[in-house]
Amino acid sequence: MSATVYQQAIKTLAEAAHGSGRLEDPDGTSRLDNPLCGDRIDLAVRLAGDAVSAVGHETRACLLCRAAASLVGLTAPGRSPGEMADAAAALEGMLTSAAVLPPAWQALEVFAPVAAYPSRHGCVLLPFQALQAALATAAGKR
Amino acid sequence: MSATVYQQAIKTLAEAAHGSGRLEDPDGTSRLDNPLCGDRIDLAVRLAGDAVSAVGHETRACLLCRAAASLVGLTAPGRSPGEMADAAAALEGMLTSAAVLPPAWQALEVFAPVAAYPSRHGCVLLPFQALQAALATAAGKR
Amino acid sequence: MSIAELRGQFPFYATANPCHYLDNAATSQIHRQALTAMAGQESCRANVHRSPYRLAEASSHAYGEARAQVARFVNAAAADEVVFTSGATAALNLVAYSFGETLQAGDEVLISAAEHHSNFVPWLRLRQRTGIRLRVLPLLPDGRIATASLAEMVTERCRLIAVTHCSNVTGAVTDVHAVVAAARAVGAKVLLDGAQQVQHGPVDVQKLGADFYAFSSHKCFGPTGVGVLWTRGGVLERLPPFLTGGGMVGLVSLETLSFASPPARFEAGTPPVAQAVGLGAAAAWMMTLPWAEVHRVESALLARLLDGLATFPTVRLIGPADLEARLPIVSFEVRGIHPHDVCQVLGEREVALRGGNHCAQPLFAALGSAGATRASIALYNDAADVDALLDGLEHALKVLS
Amino acid sequence: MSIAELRGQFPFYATANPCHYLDNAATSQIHRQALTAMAGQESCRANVHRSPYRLAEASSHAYGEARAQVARFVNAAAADEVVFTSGATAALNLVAYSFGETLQAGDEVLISAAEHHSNFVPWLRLRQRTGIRLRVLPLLPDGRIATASLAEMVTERCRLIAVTHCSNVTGAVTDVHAVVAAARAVGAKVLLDGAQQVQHGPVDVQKLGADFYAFSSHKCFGPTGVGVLWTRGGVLERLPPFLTGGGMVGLVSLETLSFASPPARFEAGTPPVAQAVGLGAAAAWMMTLPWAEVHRVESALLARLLDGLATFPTVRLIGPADLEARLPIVSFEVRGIHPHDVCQVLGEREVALRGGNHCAQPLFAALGSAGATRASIALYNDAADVDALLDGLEHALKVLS
Ligand SMILES: Cc1ncc(COP(=O)(O)O)c(C=O)c1O
Ligand SMILES: Cc1ncc(COP(=O)(O)O)c(C=O)c1O
Repeated sequence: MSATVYQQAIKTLAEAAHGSGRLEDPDGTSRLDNPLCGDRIDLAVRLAGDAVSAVGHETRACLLCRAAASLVGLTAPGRSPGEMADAAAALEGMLTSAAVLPPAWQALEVFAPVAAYPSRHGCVLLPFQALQAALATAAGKR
Repeated sequence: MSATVYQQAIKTLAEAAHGSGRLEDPDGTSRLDNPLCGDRIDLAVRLAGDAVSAVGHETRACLLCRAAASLVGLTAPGRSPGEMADAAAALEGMLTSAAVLPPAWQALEVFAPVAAYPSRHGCVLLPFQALQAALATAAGKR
Repeated sequence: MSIAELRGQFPFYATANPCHYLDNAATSQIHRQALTAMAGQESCRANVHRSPYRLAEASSHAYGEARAQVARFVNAAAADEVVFTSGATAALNLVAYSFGETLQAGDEVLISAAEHHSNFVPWLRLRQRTGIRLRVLPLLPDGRIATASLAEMVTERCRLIAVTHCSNVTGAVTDVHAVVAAARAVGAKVLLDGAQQVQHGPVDVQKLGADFYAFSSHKCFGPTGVGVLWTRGGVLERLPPFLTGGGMVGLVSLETLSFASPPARFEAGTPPVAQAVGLGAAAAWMMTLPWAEVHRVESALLARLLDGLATFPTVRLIGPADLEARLPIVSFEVRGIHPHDVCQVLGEREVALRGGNHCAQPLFAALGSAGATRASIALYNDAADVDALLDGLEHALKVLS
Repeated sequence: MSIAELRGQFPFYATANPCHYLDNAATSQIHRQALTAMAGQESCRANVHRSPYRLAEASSHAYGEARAQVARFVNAAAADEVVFTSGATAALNLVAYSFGETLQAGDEVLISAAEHHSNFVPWLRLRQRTGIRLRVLPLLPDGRIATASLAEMVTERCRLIAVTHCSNVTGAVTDVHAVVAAARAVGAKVLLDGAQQVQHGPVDVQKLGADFYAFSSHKCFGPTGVGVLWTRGGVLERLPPFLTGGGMVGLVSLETLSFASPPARFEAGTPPVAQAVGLGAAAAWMMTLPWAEVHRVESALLARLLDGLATFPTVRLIGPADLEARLPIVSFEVRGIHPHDVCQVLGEREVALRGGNHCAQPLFAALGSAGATRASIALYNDAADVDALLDGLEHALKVLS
């Protein structure tokens, strides 16, 4: 098996918890559960023009999931829904088929060791999926 | 495996079909099916005092079952329900646990090779069970 | 393809005393790779409910790989269309309970008189529970399902046509095209019981056009204890679960209950992991075979058997006498002689046959037969097996009459 | 009894790289004899639906012998009280569907908050179908079922008390005597979920006094794909079938339907023959063990683990802290650290644990926990396994905080 999953960068991300907290007046929201672990993420998003302007999430989950949620909180503001969809796809590609990350998403590299543990892929993907789901409800409202 | 099952004695018994046919004014009746093979026996019994006075059976079944029904038709008249219960027990003992037959029931010896084929035990036992069942309905009426 | 080569891959033929095994419709012998894969998975195992240690990841992976192998075997559009069950019977019950729960009194389910009890009794029971109307397609004299009757038997209330792909008694292969067309015309779904089909070659569920396809591992060279329900993508999503328990839920409390997505929703509890892995290996092996050649060999044996039986004046075939749209499953009556007696005498000569009504009482009732002797051929059988049967039958006629 | 000797009997410990396997409550490793018996049965097989050729007689015999071995293992009064299912989940569903069919709206089923989803969700579903009232026995703070509440929760309408024999989370063993007494007082039946009990020694169903007893083979050193429902003699005779199909019927037609006697009535289709034979071998092997000695060894490991965990100030045990009436299944929380992260770090050190809610959401809700890490001990574990866990936990605390 590959390098250890819990690198300092992941712990730092999780601790920083970028974007954590409740967001007022969201344009879109989502709640995703992972019943196997009892994990849950509530995520809200606000848009300005064609880009995400703010993200707020409440994440009760493992370190990996919290780190991923933090990365979403850090990177989503200022980016378009399409760019964030690319991020989710790049992450999934890296985890499941060792795909090379695009230059714009090198930040996802910290999760590379998780590829060796398919049972944890869901933990890392959950916040990205929650963002997609929230963006979808926002799009639905327009 | 032991000697062949289809000895001449069995074929002779089956062909003789002792006791086959419908019995008028029966004291007890039974119908037993073996759904696995589609076999069926209808058996009727009349009693005189404490003994069987007549047996009638209609048997749609394999050679082994017909031979056993014939043996029931041959041996039951004149014998008590208790004696016929002994016969059934002796037969089952011989088939399943190689028990030695009592002197009174040496006639069951023809079925000895069937012991090697548990899937056929039911064929041989069915007529004896049908007799027991018919005797039980007769006892119930008294 | 040489039969001897194939035989060498079956542990059965390496045993001291293999018989002329012609009871393949009851169960096939297991392929070496299926046995090895199953034993390997069992030797060193973890549960598949996703834990992050090496052994658990390996078990989950192997189980997922088995699903992918089976999906390829039936040409499913996606691996998640494959649900592992404990057998064909369990797969058929799954549909009867789960899809059945979406039906109402007066809705119609159409089956045929050729069905195995496993695709007959679940619908009788559903009728008892919910008041559906159960209609039964009749048979032609040679045992084929009379698909010409579809026109009159498929009504607007028809919700499902559930028929066998191939009969376990007559070997007749159903005209699936006609069945699917009739179902589509009224928006009904189609379930095919493939228990007797897949051992004679991979199927293409997309081409067949059915919605459900069920089969058992132990009849297609895999282990006992596992079976498959394939379902067209999107259909399972709208169905309630059948068995419930660990691994198939979302949230559980006395007040709330939600379910996982398919296939998990339909795989309650610890699945037959090692058996699925064994079946996956069997399916993968089957994918490597030259099937045109296998069919040629099987058909030649079938012809040899039918020709041989035709020389016995007291033998009556139950099923198609030609070689068209049929598989090498051959049932026959011998006038005046009970099937169990035939099987017994043949069994004493090491020819393995099966006698009785073969879990198909309605078929025997429809064809006016009290039971039959059945020989069923698989890809490892050879002419010696067929000849032993024919010789043995001649002997049986002498012994028994 | 030496552990090294026992280990030698498990193929797992002969593999290149066995880990510290402490996920036995999810699945145990398979015993050599179970694997050999299963493989032997598969290598040379026939179906068990009674045909008179050598191979079929042998399969039927082996399957019957497996039933007898399991019957002896639970001390059943007769072999026919044992029904083979595809697992504990299937066994529990069998009762919920079949016995459930005899219940009416307003009848009560009493379960507990300690149940595994497999003995919780089937009853939720039965409630949806039939309107039974489902009542739930509360838990004591240490996770034991509060049997003192039986008095108030068992009413005249109670038809069944269905509880786990041992919790898969806390290891707490239920006071069966109290449960059975409460049920008998109102004429209710008792179902015990023995999935976590039987791997720690044969049970005596007659002494326990329950009516139904369910367990899985793969948790007690047997193959995957098979389980057991034992039922007190006479009870099954009065119950309708659950799965239907081949082998369990009497007469079948569109108008008539009758069923075979138990156990056949509850074993529709081809059973998991080879898996049952493997389980039979596992059960027979277990019968030869010196269980007092095994318990002593398991309890010593349990004590070592509990003592070790007690030295971590941030660790909170979910379950009884004493050694009384509990088995060596140990769940714990680590303050501020998620169970999956604990399991991940330990997994990287080859210690196999499981984290999450362990298919027991109601238990975690009742105990106010979001999830736990679980270590579960079997008879082949040793002090090195426990120590690897404790060392690894220390390491995990460093890595993760
Ligand atoms: C046509 C058909 N359907 C269903 C079944 C049931 O399969 P299983 O007994 O493996 O569940 C059989 C097996 O005999 C069959 O031949
Ligand atoms: C207490 C308990 N009951 C039932 C089950 C279900 O067993 P299976 O998954 O083998 O069907 C389990 C397995 O996790 C269990 O621990």
